Amino acid sequence: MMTDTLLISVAILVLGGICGAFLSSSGRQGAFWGMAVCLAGALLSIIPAVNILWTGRTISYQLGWSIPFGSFTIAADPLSALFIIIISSVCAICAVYGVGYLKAYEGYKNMGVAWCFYNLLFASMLLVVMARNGVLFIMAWEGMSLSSFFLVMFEHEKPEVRQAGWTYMIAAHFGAACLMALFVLLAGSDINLDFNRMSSPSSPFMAGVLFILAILGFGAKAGFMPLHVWLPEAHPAAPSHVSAVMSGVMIKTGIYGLLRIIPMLGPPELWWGWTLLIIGTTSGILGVLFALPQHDLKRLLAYHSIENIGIICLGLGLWLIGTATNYPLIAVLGLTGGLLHVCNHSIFKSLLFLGAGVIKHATHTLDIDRLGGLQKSMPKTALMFLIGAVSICGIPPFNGFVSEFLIYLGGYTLVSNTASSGHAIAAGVIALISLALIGGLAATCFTKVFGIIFLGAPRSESAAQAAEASPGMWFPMAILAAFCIMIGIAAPLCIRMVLPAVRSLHHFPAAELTAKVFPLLSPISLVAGILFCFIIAVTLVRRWLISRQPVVTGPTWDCGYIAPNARMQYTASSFAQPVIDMFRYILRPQRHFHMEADDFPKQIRFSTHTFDLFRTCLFEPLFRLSDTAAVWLHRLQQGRNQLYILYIAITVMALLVLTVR
Amino acid sequence: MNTLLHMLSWLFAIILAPLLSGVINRTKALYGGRKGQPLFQAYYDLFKLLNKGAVYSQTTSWIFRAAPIISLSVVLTALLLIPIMGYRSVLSFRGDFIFLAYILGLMRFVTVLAALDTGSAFEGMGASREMQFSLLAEPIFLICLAVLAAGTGQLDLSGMIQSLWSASSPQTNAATFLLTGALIIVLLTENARIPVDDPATHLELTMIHEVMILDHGGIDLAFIEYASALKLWLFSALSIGIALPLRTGNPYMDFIIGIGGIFLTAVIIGIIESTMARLRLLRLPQMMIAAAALSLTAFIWVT
Amino acid sequence: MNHTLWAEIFVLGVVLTNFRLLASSRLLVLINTMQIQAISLSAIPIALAPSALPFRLVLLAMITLAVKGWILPRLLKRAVQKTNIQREIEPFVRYEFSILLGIILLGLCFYISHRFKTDANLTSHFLLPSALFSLMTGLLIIVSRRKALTQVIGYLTMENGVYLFGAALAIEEPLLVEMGVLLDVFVAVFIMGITIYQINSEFDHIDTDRLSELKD
Amino acid sequence: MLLHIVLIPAALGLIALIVRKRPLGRLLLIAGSIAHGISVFLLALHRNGIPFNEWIGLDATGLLFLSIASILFAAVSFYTILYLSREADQIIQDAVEGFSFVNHPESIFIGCLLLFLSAMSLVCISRNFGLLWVAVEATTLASAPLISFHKHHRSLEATWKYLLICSVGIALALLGNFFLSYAGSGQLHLNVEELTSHAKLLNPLWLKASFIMFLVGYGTKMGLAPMHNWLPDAHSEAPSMVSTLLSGALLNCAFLGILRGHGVLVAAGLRIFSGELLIYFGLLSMAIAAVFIIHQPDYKRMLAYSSIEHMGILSLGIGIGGLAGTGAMLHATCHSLTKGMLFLCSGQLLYIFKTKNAADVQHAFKTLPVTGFLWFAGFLAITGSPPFGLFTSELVIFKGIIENGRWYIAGFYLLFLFIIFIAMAKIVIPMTFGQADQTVELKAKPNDFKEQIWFSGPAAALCAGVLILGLYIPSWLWHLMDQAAQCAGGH
Repeated sequence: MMTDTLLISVAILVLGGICGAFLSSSGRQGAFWGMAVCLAGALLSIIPAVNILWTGRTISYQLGWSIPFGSFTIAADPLSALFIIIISSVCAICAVYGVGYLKAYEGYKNMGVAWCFYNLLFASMLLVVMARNGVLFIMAWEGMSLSSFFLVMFEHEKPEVRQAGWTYMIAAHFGAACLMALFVLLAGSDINLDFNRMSSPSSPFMAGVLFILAILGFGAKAGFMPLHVWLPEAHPAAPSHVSAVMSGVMIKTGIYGLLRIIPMLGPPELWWGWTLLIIGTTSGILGVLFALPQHDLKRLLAYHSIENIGIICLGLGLWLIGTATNYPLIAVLGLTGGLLHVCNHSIFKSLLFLGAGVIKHATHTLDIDRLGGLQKSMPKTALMFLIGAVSICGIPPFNGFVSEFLIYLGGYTLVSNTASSGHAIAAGVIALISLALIGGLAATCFTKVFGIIFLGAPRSESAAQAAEASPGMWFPMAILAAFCIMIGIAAPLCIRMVLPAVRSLHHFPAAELTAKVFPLLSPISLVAGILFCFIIAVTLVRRWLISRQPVVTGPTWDCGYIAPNARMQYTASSFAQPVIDMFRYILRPQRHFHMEADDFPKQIRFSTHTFDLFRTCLFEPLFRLSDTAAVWLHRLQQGRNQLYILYIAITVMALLVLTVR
Repeated sequence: MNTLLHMLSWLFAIILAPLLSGVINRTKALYGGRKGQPLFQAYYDLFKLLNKGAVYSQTTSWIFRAAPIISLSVVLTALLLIPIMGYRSVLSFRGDFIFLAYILGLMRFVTVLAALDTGSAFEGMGASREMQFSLLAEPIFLICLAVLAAGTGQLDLSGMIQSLWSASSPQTNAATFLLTGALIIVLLTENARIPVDDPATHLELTMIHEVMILDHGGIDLAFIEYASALKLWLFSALSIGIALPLRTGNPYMDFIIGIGGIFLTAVIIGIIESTMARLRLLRLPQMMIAAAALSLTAFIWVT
Repeated sequence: MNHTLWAEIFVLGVVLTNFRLLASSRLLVLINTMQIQAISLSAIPIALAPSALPFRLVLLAMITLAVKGWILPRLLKRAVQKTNIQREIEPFVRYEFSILLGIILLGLCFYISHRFKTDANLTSHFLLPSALFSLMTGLLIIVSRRKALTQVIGYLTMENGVYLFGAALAIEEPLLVEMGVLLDVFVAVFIMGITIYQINSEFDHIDTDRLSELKD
Repeated sequence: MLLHIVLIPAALGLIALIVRKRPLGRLLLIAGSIAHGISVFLLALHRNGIPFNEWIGLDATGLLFLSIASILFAAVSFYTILYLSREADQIIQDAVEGFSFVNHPESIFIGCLLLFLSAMSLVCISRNFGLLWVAVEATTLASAPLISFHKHHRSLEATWKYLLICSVGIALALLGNFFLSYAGSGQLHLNVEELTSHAKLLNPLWLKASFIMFLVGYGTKMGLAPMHNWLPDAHSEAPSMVSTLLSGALLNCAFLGILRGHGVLVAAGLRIFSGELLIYFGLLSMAIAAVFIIHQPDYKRMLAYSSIEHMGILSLGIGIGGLAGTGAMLHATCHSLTKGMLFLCSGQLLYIFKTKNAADVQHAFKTLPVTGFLWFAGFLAITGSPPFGLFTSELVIFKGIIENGRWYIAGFYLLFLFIIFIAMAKIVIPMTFGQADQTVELKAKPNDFKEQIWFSGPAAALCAGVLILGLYIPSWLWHLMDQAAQCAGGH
């Protein structure tokens, strides 16, 4: 019964979406129809997924489909069920939010088409997670890329949005090409690309090649460091509820792909763990480093997605190292930490993107240095954004800390275990240092973001008149924030959801698994509880004391300046300048300074800008080089007939002389 | 009765923490040939502040009022995890030092937000410097604990410190000396003592920690002062637990020696403050890197 | 024995006419040389055939003579008058140099055909190289001349080269295919002629060198 | 019975040449395409009933290419009727340089179209190499006047190049015929069955020489790499429906010539020789196409170069053989349909935007919703994105290459496909998306939009065909393609 509901939900989404596109191009019905279809699909897929997770069963469904090598086989085991839950819940919440958000575009944008692609994206993500055949997987994968491409190109009047769409299209296609190669090589001589019929590769060299292909293919979608170039451009271009879905959930399908393929490659080697670890470190640290100097809020959040993918990769790296050096506890800790971070990240990242959407909706700008003092005009959104910001930095009472804690523990057990070899300990230390650095940098970045946007005095006119978001927009954010707190506090309960997925991936005796991992998290919720009690106690003491004293409000103490105005506040770039200066060799910040002055300086313009290192030093020169080479070669086609016939004559002569022996 | 005994270390911290700053100021005064302020001056200040009203700036929001509360309660919870020498802490579980590091992160996060809330240039400057140096201090602190974990094989703070000097291998002992150097630098950074930040300066442009609490007054200032005193107690308890090689079998004896050790660290901080001047801001990252190098060599030494 | 002697003379005739084509610049001269080549070409199958001349072979020779010897040159002459272009002004490769190139090509043809180690059939000893040679001259003319008409003549020489090779096997080749080949060549030249008229009326020159606007 | 498909269109074509009245000419065209379609359908139904004689016979490859040609011709004839009624004998303003010109008389155009169809059908059913040569030469001659339908200097130049280069190429193919008969030392008729049965006796040296001639000769006609130079000019200057037929059907027929030669060589055991040549020419064509599509200002030339690329993929597939051969057959079908759709859309874009320069075309989604959508769908299909048939065929070919064990070829294959995807995306995306408010003052008359939907009818049908092939390939079709690959020497 379960599989039919899953199938029905995918069918509803696809059909509903498509006919939505044709039915209603006008604003109101298009939006509501789209949301209704999305909610129905989400509901129908969450119920069976929860059931699968609870019972730990795997259900599969086979349908004849006469495509060479293809067969419509889908199955949902606990791992897919976990991802289905994440995808459905985030998509449903963002759909509710999207109705309010897209109201501003009703005039000149076709709502029906936008919602159609939104539902197609949702359906193809579900299909990717359930597909058990190579061809079906790639079809769903490209379907996902295409529908999200059209969503990214929502405001395609702006040239930079078109550029972002082009870059995104290339990265998606590169990923699909690597996946095609991966599945064909994995299938070997077998005529059918079904996952269950794929045997693990013969030689370790072949397994290594397949592993690299998997990293490239899934990494292009997940945003591993060198292949991440599209992410900071595509996400800001998309409407906020779409970038929330893309950032929160779509890049996780890359992680899901890795988790699905790696067990099929046979026993992992140590260098696999190392590769994932190094990718995790570079993506993590460089991701958050490049996030610091950004001026656009959504670009900053996109870079943070790369950082969190880096953290997940650290977890997976520890999982592979654990299995390679057959130390099951580290493997389980790494894997559980990684999977839990997948869930946590999709919650708080979509919360932050929805927050960014509200800010854009209210102030029509996302440039951090133009905002300020939004706390007073948008208290509810500010609170939600604060919860998201605190949990993304992995600070204890919230959900970010729980998964990072598990990965930390994995690292520390690896380090403190006397039996592990020098290799493993070095890996453990690298994981720990990078996690610590990422934590510190993320805290710096998000204090800057929250402090500059929501606190202090408003820096521009539009920031001053910002209005609170409509309930339709901040209520979904409230749900996500509640999730953040709930997972943070009741960590052991939420672990029960992730453990069946871990067990399906890593055949670890169930009893021992819960026995080992469960007690690790219960003290955390205990201490968090104690923290809350202390906070309540201290607030009571304070209220009691302050009730008897006079409370006066006055201007901020500014060492006696006469008229401090909003522009004298610290801006985002000045707040992050010391840290950027420390890492200037990586970030290469560029400063533009212009002063008009005759006797006294009349007007000064100063701005800093950092380009993406990989984009400017790796991809742009590569593309420029190939362009100039191609244009130079165009001279071959000069237009003169005689030359063309000369080519033919030379080919004939050469072939006759060379090949006929 | 047993839990009451366990709460002892926590109660002692609550009561004696402000005394530490008295001891530090007294040592600095003796060094300077001055009589110095009374030992219990901190207590008088706290008492005075608790009875004063509060002045809030218009630009601030509820965060400005919540920050002192949260930072005080954070430190109170953190103290539950700190063992004093051999005497086990109230609470100990695998990975409690990670929780400790990150809960201090929460305190820093909230204080910085309160600083930015006031909307003044000085507080913003303090906040950005605070984040810059804590960015480096945190990893060093975690590496030091990695060294302890590798050396003792334990994963909870009390277990580590208890079994540190008792029957551990010689390399860990040698590594511990390197560790104490790194930890002292972390202590000085986290608690904004002299080489990193001068608590007694009046020039807002040079302060780091003090400028963040510039706009707090009355009860909030009391809470913050008390929280920083507790934090100083926390770090000195940790560093003395690691540095002092004495381990008598009896936990109570260890407890008394620990308290003495904490006051000894206060004296040492006083000596450092009187003998050194503030380092230039650009020099600080180099000092941090030196501390990182110390802890990494300790790590390599242990494994 | 005298068959092969006659055949050799005619093949030699074809090779010489090729050189003549390479050397001359005047279009009318080129067309006359084409006629001579066509005559010698159609005579070869008769010379090569065994004593009993099958009727089919004679008919084939007569039709080839008619098409290549008379109709095509007349078409080309009409085209020359219509476009009143007499001479090929300074082609890419000057005439003396083209002859030198022709000789090198001849040497190359002998080298290739030697490599082919054909069976004892004597005729192919000198037939294959001359066929290849006229093919290459045709290509050389097309590549090195400017005027469209000269290029058509180059194409015809190539066609003759291929035909010459076919002549050695003319006996076995079914008549229908030969007719098809001749018909196609005729129609090809016919349409090329029409296109040249149009180019001439459009551009009032038929310099293919200036016909190079379409390029990348 | 088999000759009907050649004689009927030829006869109608000749009548169309003579008849002057316009509606009658168009009627003939429609009748010709319907008759051809029905006869091909009947042939396909009871294919094994038809005897193979010395001259003509219908094998799987022939049937496949014949059906593609007839489908494309049906779409093109429908489009031509609308096209001719729209441009009936007015003075048309040239898109690129703005001078005005008049088209050739309609009757010649329709007559040549039908003759072109009959020549292609003859190619598909001919079993004799000589007859095959005559048919291919006939296709060239029939298509030359079609290219110069617009009487202006650029199309004349394109026709001249097309005629000269193809005739030179085909002359070499004739030489190949003679080499082939010489290989059988004169006794064997150039019939495919006879040659394949006696293949072992043929002299291998001459056989190799003949294959080289076939490869270069028919390769010129097919647009393989070093001999491709005429293709971009001819396809970009010809009216869009003619370039549809050229790209979709004619290149396949030329490919048939090489396949017949390859079949004989495989029977003679020289499989490695001809396979290697086909592979390297295929890769070279993909490389050249990739280089020339980067920074290609003209979108019609871009489509022409993409045809070169896909011909390269076909020859690579057949060269590898086995599974890749079947993939190549599927690829030929899907490519013809997609390329037909793209050229018809480009014709529509040219008419409305009055420019060939891709940079000037903006926001096709808004100005031409249906054509813009089809244009983008065509771009996705031609670059091998999944929902469309070309992805499945490229996957099958890729699997064939991997099974053949040639890793570096698979590497290059994917690399070129990827480069072409990037280059095409850089051209197509700004065309379809773009500035909505910048009012593109449409030079076309306003009432054109009513008609415009009809113009994209054939393109939409072809697009639906490729989409269906992408999602569902009926088993009999897959079996037909397998047989086609087999008798083309694929195995």
